[in-house]
Amino acid sequence: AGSVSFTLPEDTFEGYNIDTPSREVTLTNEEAINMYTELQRVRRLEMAADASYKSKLIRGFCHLCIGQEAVPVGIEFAISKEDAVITSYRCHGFTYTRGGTPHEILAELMGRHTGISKGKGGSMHMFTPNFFGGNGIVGAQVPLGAGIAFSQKYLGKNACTINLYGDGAANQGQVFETYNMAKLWNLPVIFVCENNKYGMGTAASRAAANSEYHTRCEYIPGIKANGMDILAVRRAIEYAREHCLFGKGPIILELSTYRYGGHSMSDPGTTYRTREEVQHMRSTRDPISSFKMRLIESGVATEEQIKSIDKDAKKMVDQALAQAKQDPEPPISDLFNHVYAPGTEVPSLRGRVPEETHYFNQ
Amino acid sequence: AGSVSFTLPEDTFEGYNIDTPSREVTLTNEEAINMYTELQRVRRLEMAADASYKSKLIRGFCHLCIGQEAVPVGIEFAISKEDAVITSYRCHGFTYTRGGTPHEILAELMGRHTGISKGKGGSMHMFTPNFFGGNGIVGAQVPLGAGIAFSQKYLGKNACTINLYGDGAANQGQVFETYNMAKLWNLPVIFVCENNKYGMGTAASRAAANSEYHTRCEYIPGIKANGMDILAVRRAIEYAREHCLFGKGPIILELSTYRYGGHSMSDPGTTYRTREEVQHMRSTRDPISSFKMRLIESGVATEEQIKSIDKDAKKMVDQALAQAKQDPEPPISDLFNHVYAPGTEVPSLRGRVPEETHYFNQ
Amino acid sequence: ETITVREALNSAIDEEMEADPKVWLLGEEVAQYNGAYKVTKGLLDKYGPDRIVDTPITEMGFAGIAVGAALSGTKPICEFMTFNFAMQAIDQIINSGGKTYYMSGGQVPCPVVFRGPNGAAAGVAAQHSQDYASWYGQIPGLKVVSIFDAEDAKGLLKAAIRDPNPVIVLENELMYGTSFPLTEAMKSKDFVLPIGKAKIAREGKDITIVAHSRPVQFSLDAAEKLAKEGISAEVINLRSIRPLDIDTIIKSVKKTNHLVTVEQGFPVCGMGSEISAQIMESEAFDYLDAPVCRIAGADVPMPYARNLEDLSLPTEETIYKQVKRVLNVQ
Amino acid sequence: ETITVREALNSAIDEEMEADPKVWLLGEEVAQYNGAYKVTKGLLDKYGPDRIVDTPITEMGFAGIAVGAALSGTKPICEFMTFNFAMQAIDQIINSGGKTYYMSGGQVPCPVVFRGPNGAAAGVAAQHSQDYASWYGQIPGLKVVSIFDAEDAKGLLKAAIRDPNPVIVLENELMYGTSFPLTEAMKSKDFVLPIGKAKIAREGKDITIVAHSRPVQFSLDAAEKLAKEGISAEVINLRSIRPLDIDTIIKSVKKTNHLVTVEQGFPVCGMGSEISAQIMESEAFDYLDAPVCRIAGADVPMPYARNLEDLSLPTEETIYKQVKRVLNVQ
Ligand SMILES: Cc1ncc(C[n+]2csc(CCOP(=O)(O)OP(=O)(O)O)c2C)c(N)n1
Ligand SMILES: Cc1ncc(C[n+]2csc(CCOP(=O)(O)OP(=O)(O)O)c2C)c(N)n1
Ligand SMILES: [Mg+2]
Ligand SMILES: [Mg+2]
Repeated sequence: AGSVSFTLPEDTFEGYNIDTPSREVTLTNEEAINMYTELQRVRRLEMAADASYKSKLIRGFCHLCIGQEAVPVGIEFAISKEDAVITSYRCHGFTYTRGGTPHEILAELMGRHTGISKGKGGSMHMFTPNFFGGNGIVGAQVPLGAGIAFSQKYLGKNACTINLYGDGAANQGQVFETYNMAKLWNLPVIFVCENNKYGMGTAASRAAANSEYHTRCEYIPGIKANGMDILAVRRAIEYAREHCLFGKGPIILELSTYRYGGHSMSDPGTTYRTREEVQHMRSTRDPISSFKMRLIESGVATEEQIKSIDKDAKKMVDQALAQAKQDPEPPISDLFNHVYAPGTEVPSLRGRVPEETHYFNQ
Repeated sequence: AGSVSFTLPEDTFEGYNIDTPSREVTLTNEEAINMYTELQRVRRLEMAADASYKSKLIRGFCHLCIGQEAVPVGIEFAISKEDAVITSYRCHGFTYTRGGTPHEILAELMGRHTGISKGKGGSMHMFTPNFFGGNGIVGAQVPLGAGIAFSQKYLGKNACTINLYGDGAANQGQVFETYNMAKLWNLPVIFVCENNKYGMGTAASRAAANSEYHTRCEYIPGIKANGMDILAVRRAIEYAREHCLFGKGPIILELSTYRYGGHSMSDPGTTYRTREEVQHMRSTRDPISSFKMRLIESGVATEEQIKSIDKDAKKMVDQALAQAKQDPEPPISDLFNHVYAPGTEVPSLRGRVPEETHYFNQ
Repeated sequence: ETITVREALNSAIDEEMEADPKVWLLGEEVAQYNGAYKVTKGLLDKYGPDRIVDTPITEMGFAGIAVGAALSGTKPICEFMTFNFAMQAIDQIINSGGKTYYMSGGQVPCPVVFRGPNGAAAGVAAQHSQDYASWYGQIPGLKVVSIFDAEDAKGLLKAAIRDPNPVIVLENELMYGTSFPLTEAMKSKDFVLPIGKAKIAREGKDITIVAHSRPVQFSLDAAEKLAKEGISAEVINLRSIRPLDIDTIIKSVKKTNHLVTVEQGFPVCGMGSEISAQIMESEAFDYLDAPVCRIAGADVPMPYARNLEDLSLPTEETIYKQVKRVLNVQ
Repeated sequence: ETITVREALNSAIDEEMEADPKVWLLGEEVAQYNGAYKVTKGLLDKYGPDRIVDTPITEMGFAGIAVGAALSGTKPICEFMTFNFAMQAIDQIINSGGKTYYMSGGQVPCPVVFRGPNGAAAGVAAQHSQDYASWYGQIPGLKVVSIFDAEDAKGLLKAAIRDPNPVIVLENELMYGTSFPLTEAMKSKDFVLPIGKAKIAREGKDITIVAHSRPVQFSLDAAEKLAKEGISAEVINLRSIRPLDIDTIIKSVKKTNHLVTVEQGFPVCGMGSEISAQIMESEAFDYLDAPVCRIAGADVPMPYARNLEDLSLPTEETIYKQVKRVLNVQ
């Protein structure tokens, strides 16, 4: 198990009221391969979701992270299982990196009982231990994330919370309210603005008077990092995590990234940006191909090995998909479950009509 | 009608991403006398409110601005009647400077039909043309103020909006949302943080990670001014108003001021700050006595003239008070009026019981 | 000739903007993107960015800006991408928008319109499926309408824009693409429907079904099916949530002696509850041959899985069955 | 021996904080100032600033923080200075607090308590007087209680803190200073009242009066007065808004054959509407000798002037008169 070192490009980080992390990165070959594998799996997962949506196996809103894979994967390689993560509806990648299996995720997307939320949450609402969703209301996860950090601090855990939100969400007032309390209370929270340049059809600069998201809080230091480079993401998070765990309070990261697809499945994603722009990002900045090149160039892996990883990833996801398709829907009895914790239910919950009322034995 | 010049002290202004206003102030003797007169009237008005509350003629919440008089009066001498003002529940002073009479204000406080809101709003909800209240929910007036500025711009008016909020309110998320839209849309709005050092019982620094309120938005310039000095307030607003009217967009002012009394009538105002602190502000920073000294020292007015102004102010308010006390309550028929605009009412509004239902003829 | 609900909403806005230069529109994706659901298509091109204003995703802020603008001489139409997101702004809608006119003793009117899709779409789970009709309907100072078809869309939205009070216009995403007849009346630039009047969408004599929004369609479908079995159901499209046109319901119940209410919202303190209570208080009570039957969304957060979602929302079948139960027929 | 509602609330919090180190409290002025209404008096001294946390005036943010903390292993009590201000935070309360457990398929519980004064105080006008019982009561995933006396205060708040679900505790500012008997039972550290059970506050046989919060007192006073005229009114203190203890009401109505509901909130889609509708759907319906009578706040934003305010809120007199009207006696 050898190791490999990279020097990240000079423009990888920008600091705001704080030094930038070191650009020298060393990782074991095994780590490097794992990182690549995870990137590939996330992409395959999202491609499977895309295809399943198009064949009407998935319904409603469905937000993919194709192009943004370096963010969930890079983060996971920088934190411990004790750390917490919370994000918006664009959550499949994080659900996977935080321990959800492709099968559980795809089954959820298809509304199956084996889904990670038992089919009750769908695309936008997935959870694992120390992953707090999957939240559908823009901005709402940000105070929640600070609350999780509050618990961590309160319980004396040596852990922090990665609190993700989009460039669009970054304008929400509750984000600023949270900055303030996080600073006043010195919470171990890493605010991460995943800047994919658009909030739905609105370019970041049309929605934000200051679209340098790492500089949006004058009393919290910030770092901008290249979110298309998994090593940059990992390094930035490691650096921010240390800041938090040393009791230095909150820090803001901006990860510049890009979504290749539309905002959700109903958005072609081509009316507010040019095809050239998308093509350019894909061909020059892709987090997977660029990391692949690094691995090959540094001799960590051969083209062959990479191909086999890719194939395995595809196979893993295909199997998960096949299984999910066969899984059953939730039982009808689940309609009234999970409204209240077992044993503390209300005596009854009404259905659409009185006869459909469900009674809990108490 | 002579005129008089003052050089304001060096520490009067602080700038953030903008030059500070000139500290040379010239005003006509008449203006100077008028300013003093208005200061004195606002104080007398608030003292009358205080006394009336204590004798149970006023009920509910009642927030006085004693100590902060230079803010409403200084602002009014810097703007035109076409400009708009909006503030929080601490609104008696502004209601007066914006054209409400002491009688209308005191009558409102006593819930009389002759009150400025016909007795329906009370202490927190008073309005005059181009004065938009009198708003009870902390922070809520700030987006409203930007909306007023939007109308001004939309209608092509040569006017701006003075958008006031407290140091406590300054932490509200909607304030930051409003900063952003005001800047994106280049609205003619002057954000004015009336920093009286406390939000209820909470010292500014305990509620705000950055309590330099003029520096809280990185993309909007700010000026801090001595809010206990009416000339500083006036000059700062004049300067900010020009900024707005020249189409340069929003600007933030912080006016450092101090309330002598409690937050509202039920707060003694002495548990979270020392009596010495209050006494010190009263004796060294009082906006009225300091301006009085200026007038006397510069020869604009004699001690005698000042005394007579004071006496007149007291008399004016006393008469208003006497009249308000005699005024009738609103007619019972007013209960259901002003829910909807006349002629567009709903057919009926229910009272507490069906028999009390009010029917509108349509 | 037909027109979709979407087109009807679009033309309502277009006509009112043309007629009154004080009317402008703001919201997320309303301008360059032509609306998340394309309701505002073409309006940016026609009216320019001063009147069709894209906002950041800051509901509390821009709803407050809309209210402030309405207090000061312009007439904003504030689009919420859905009313679920308006919960972030509800303090501004109610405390600033709904109460200022009263608190000012009638001096400061607030002619603002808040509009957008309300209630459940399909497969969007709990946070994106709430029906707010009864919440807004509770608030004095607001008027509230709920749109079913293209006629409602055109007539009620135009009425809302002209109304000097704050009006909430509840639309339904799943109806946007549905076509309805375009009548001659609807073509007039002065086609407005009175806020506060329900519409008898189908006459009948055996039972009254009251619904609003998409369930009106289910009710009409159920009525059609019932007709085949000789049951004549009268279907009332509420149209107005506040004021509630209880008179039309009373009149109908006096004729049919039976009442079923249908809504997609949660059952507790819903529109059905209010209608039931008002009927009990009214003279119609003595005409009832069976208790009022409320059909509503199930009392659970909206589940994602289709089979559970299906059980959470009333359908034609639910209505059909309840009518037969109420009438006590097989 | 007596205890005020304020003291009962205080001791409920104190005891639960002592018993469970995961319980903490946040809100505006709760710590150094000892609470805007002094409910949290002494708790900072006893538990220190890590567990009694003063917040800035940022309701949406700190309610979200409370929910996030509850999702992740601690048990916050979130005080709103009044529930009027919670409207800024209602998206967090409902969409994050009330729905996550369901959306996660039962994996992520949210043991948070939101509490504070609800409804009208005295002379504070429209923006500070709203009653939110029916709004919160509508939402599946939440439990909601409304406190009348010291027993309720102690027993329901303790139950709320122990409950693994999000619970809304509606208090009443004007009742904080009122003294009630301190019973032996109440002195136990394990004195909890079951959420979901109403209390028969006074037994009677001629008519049932259902109320919650301060109107329970008016109802008791009215019952007292009625008793002098030979009318025996049963007074039910609802205590729980969600779940609603309809069984207790049904049972009472079957005995008394008459029902009056009393609340301070707006009438439309209020608790009275829901109770009336449920009674109509229940077997109690056949026992009713008169329609259910709803007494509620007037359908207007709360006016400031005392004479108008007086007409906006039910009193002992209102109840007294309605009872006689319903019973058809002079
Ligand atoms: C409060 C709220 N308003 C609007 C929406 C609708 N909406 C969902 S995602 C989105 C865009 C968010 O953009 P961004 O924060 O940049 O995240 P991204 O989708 O790019 O990951 C909008 C407007 C919502 N879910 N919640
Ligand atoms: C949203 C909201 N939360 C809480 C309150 C209660 N409250 C009224 S005034 C106030 C303090 C505000 O302080 P600041 O903004 O500094 O203004 P000041 O009273 O000092 O003028 C609070 C907490 C409210 N009215 N609205
Ligand atoms: Mg984005
Ligand atoms: Mg202050």
